[in-house]
Amino acid sequence: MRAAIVVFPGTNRERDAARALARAGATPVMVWHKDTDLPPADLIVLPGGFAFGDYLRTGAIAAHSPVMREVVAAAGRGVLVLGMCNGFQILCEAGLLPGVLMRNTSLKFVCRSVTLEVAATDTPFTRRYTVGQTLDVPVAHGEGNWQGDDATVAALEAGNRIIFRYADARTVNGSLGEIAGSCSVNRRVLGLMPHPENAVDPLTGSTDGAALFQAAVEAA
Amino acid sequence: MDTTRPATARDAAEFGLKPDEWQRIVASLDRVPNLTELGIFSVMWSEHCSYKSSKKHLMGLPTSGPRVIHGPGENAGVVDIGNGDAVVFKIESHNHPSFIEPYQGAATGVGGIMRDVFTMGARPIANLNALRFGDPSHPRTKSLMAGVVAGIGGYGNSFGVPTVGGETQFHRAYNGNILVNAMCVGIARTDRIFTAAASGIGSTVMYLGAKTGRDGIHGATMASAEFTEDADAKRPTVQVGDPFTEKLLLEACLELMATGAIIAIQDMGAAGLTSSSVEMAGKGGLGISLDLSSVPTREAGMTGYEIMLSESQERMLVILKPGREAEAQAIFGKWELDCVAIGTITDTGRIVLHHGGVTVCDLPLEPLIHQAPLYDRPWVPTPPRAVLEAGVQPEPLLASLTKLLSSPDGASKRWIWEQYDHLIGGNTIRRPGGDAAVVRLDDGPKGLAITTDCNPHYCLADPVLGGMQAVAECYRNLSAVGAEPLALTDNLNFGNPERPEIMGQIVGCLQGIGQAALVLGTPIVSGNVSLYNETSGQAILPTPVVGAVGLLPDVAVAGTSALSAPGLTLMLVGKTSGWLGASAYARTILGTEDGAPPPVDPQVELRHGTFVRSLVRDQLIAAAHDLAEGGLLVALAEMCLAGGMGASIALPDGPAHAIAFGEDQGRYLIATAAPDAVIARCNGVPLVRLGTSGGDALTVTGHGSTSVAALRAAHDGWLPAFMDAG
Amino acid sequence: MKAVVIVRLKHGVLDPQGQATGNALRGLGFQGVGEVRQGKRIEIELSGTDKDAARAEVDRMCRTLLANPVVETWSIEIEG
Amino acid sequence: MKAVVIVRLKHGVLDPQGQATGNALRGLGFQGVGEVRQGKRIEIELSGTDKDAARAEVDRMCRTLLANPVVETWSIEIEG
Ligand SMILES: Nc1ncnc2c1ncn2[C@@H]1O[C@H](COP(=O)(O)OP(=O)(O)O)[C@@H](O)[C@H]1O
Ligand SMILES: [Mg+2]
Repeated sequence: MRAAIVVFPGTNRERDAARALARAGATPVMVWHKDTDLPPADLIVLPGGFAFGDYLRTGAIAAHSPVMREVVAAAGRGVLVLGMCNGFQILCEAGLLPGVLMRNTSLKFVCRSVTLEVAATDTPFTRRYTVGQTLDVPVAHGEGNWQGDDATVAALEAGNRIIFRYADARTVNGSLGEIAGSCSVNRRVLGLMPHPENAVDPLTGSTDGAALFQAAVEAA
Repeated sequence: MDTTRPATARDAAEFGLKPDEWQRIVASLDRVPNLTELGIFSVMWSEHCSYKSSKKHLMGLPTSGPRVIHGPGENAGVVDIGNGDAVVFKIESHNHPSFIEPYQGAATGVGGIMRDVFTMGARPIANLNALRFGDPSHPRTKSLMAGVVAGIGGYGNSFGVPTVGGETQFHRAYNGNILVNAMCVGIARTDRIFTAAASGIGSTVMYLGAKTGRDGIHGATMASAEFTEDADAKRPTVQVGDPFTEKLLLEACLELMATGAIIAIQDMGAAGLTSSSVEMAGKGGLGISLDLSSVPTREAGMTGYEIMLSESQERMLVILKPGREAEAQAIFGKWELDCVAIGTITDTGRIVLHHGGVTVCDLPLEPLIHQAPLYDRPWVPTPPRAVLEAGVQPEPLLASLTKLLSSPDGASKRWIWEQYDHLIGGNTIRRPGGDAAVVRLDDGPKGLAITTDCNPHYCLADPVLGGMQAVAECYRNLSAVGAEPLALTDNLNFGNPERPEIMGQIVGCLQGIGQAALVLGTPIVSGNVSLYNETSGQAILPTPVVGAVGLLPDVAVAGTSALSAPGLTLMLVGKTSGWLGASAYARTILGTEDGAPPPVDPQVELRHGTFVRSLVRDQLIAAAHDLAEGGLLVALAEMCLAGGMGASIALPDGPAHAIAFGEDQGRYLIATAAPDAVIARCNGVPLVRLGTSGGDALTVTGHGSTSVAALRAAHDGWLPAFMDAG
Repeated sequence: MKAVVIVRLKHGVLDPQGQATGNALRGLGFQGVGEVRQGKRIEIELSGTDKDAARAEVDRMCRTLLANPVVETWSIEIEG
Repeated sequence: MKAVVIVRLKHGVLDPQGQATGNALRGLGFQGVGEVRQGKRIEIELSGTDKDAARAEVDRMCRTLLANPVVETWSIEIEG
């Protein structure tokens, strides 16, 4: 299974993503944002970081970079796309997923383990989980506060497209409905704020994120 | 303003040079320098670049050892960790800029120290920060802390290096002068370490990175009336950092280093292009000629003086092998950074600067580098203090425990480190909140343990002992996670060295650091001196922060302070006499900062540390924690909190409050499922059985019990409540 | 020529930053501080001299990059 | 009453945000884009009716919280 990891200037969790994918049996290749010809891939990953400095608005400049046209086209063909943290922000700015990610209500960057509830398992990424299962996965972001208007939320709910919700006692970032991740209508584009790629190794804490990569590898 | 006009004694005074220093410059040149040249002298002869007050005493530090590849004098220290890998690290202060503009001051401090590390060819893998703020009730403390923490996080998080540890303390002595010390640790290959010494007459000097603006052009000139013709054009004293550019600079530099095209490289830190060019040519025993008109600038009309003294961030100077310029330009072009030839290496022994066809500076390097005045400043030793008697216990033991855990210094710093991305890289094996942080090397199983420590109260009471204790506490933190202590870096934060009692603190602390480092086999391989930390005659507490790095052969057996299983035997390693002088208990409960601090015996530290390390490595213990501020009971509570597990103990004999909270040195608390095996190994190391783990409360025989949940509320609650309160 | 773009959050969109600023001002003892909202002001140097053309062009910039139409509105002024 | 505060970076202070935005605009093919600088616009609802008093008060807010005089300048408009 070939996974293409798109690297923008400012991307900084590409190696974490590559390691998680390799552990799950994929062969990750890094793709520099200027290479507008995406190599053939079964899975495209937009990793964490602060593409283009996250200046102006998080994800905004990256979302309008040439490689993203390729990503949008590939998504249209049904290629699996996974955006984690900054990747999720870019997917929202690029219009592949609905809503926006705003400053955390605390106005502070937050890095800690959170309890993540799996809200839907009928995606290629979450098939190995059960609905309602809780995962121990870290977050690390300053702008993970998901917001959308009533119609957007209604559409997500009607389509069972909210995939992860925070299930912590204290709110992580103020997201509407504690939304932590959502998917596209065809369920093949997934974006989430937490970092499952940092939860694949028993020595660093949790391994609850590993099943997400395994499922994606199987599905691709 | 004409920066090529001859300078005067008055200019020299405005640039912060003493009258005798001005005389010395004129004598060494045999002429009067022009204003640009004077500016270059003033920064090269500044305390920051020349170490003129501290050098004499720094010479006494042990700096070499079998593993040391580069000691002090390079951008960062380099230590061999086997298999062709080297650890590269250094700590540096950004105290004053952080007080003026906490976010940018702290952020650029982090940016600067990371550049020091990657300039040597290393990829940064961990950051730490040692912070000191004023009294919590001081009106500026809250906003300074919020800004500093946001700035450290803002830069490190974006750049993509985990910030894994540090320390944070409060005291009124820092009200007008906070301390922000940042440490960076990187990994390089031993056969690909880069230094600053130029070679190759005729080689090209390239300028890399961000453009030069009028940032931070040195303080003394700010006040100069000549610079304020236009109010709106007032030079910004504070540099603004751009982690995005720095991340690109890192990747571009590492890529260029891999090509073998580089002869020497030096970042532009404090004193910017001046110190980088002078040092590169000077270290190589050569000369340098630069055309300042080629330097990429952010604003039009910058003078040579401004270009040389600008402290704009994210810039590097590099000397390339002949004919490799195009290669460098291609790499930097890909990363969208400037890469411009600005001069050549010469054999003249001089620094010659041209600007717009005019020679604006022509100085011999020798006096700039080697003739800075070295001061043997008068100093007086700190008078010894009397031992503080334990007296009667003023309140129940567990009430004091709760107070200590929720005191500003004792409270959890979670509010801080949760704003730092401490997980990026996927190699953080021990997160902040325990003893040393542990970070795995990419391919494992090796890892590094890293910590910073200093107890300024001890340093104030007894500088020699305080210096020793800072090293000893680092040693304990590393040993508690099973790491072999390798080497140290230090950040010497003091007041005005022209005052003999302050100079006495500097001399004493350095003596203590040196003595302990020698016995413990941990040479000092890099460091930074920050003097004149005073406002209106009020000096900070002497704060020689020590940063330490240790090696773990296999991170899978890294120790932990978390008590997470019931039924373990708790044992105390080391002797307890109940020493309360200068302790957290004395400050918080007895209301006194007085008393002599506990003695430190580096030989004892060595023996006890080696013992605990061997227990961790052989997996004979389930948890270990060193005893520091707050003593035995605070350490036990921290272990309970880290693992979410209770414990029951009986205190050794003696006045209960002194035994529970005294800060006798050389001690650890360990938890083991195999107490007999531990005892069998102790070989004379004092060991006392205290009790067992289990339940959901901490119980001290004869003194009652308190739930771990209540302790957690106290420990975790103070800082967020403090910051959130209007 | 210079364009000044003001980007503001749409009415009804939560503004955590403005809220926090308001709280901080009240915390500092400033009286009578009501709602606070924070927006961006972007100055763009432009070559060319045709103001109407510039305005149309800057409007395109806003639509494609400078603002997120899902949550933000913008206004444009062309100077000099 | 409402105060509108514009906070801008002083001339000469690095504006990485503005720089990145300028590069992105040029990258998207917008012609003639020169320097881009980004500032903040803060709207504050105020009770009271004395405009001069309000202006002085908001100036104090800028000095203490809304701006950092070391690197930023500000201007204030009082509306309605
Ligand atoms: N500014 C900070 N940044 C990151 N971690 C911090 C900071 N301040 C404190 N910590 C973390 O909190 C924990 C306790 O610190 P400290 O009280 O100095 O411990 P110790 O006495 O064991 O050295 C450590 O793990 C430390 O890394
Ligand atoms: Mg410590």
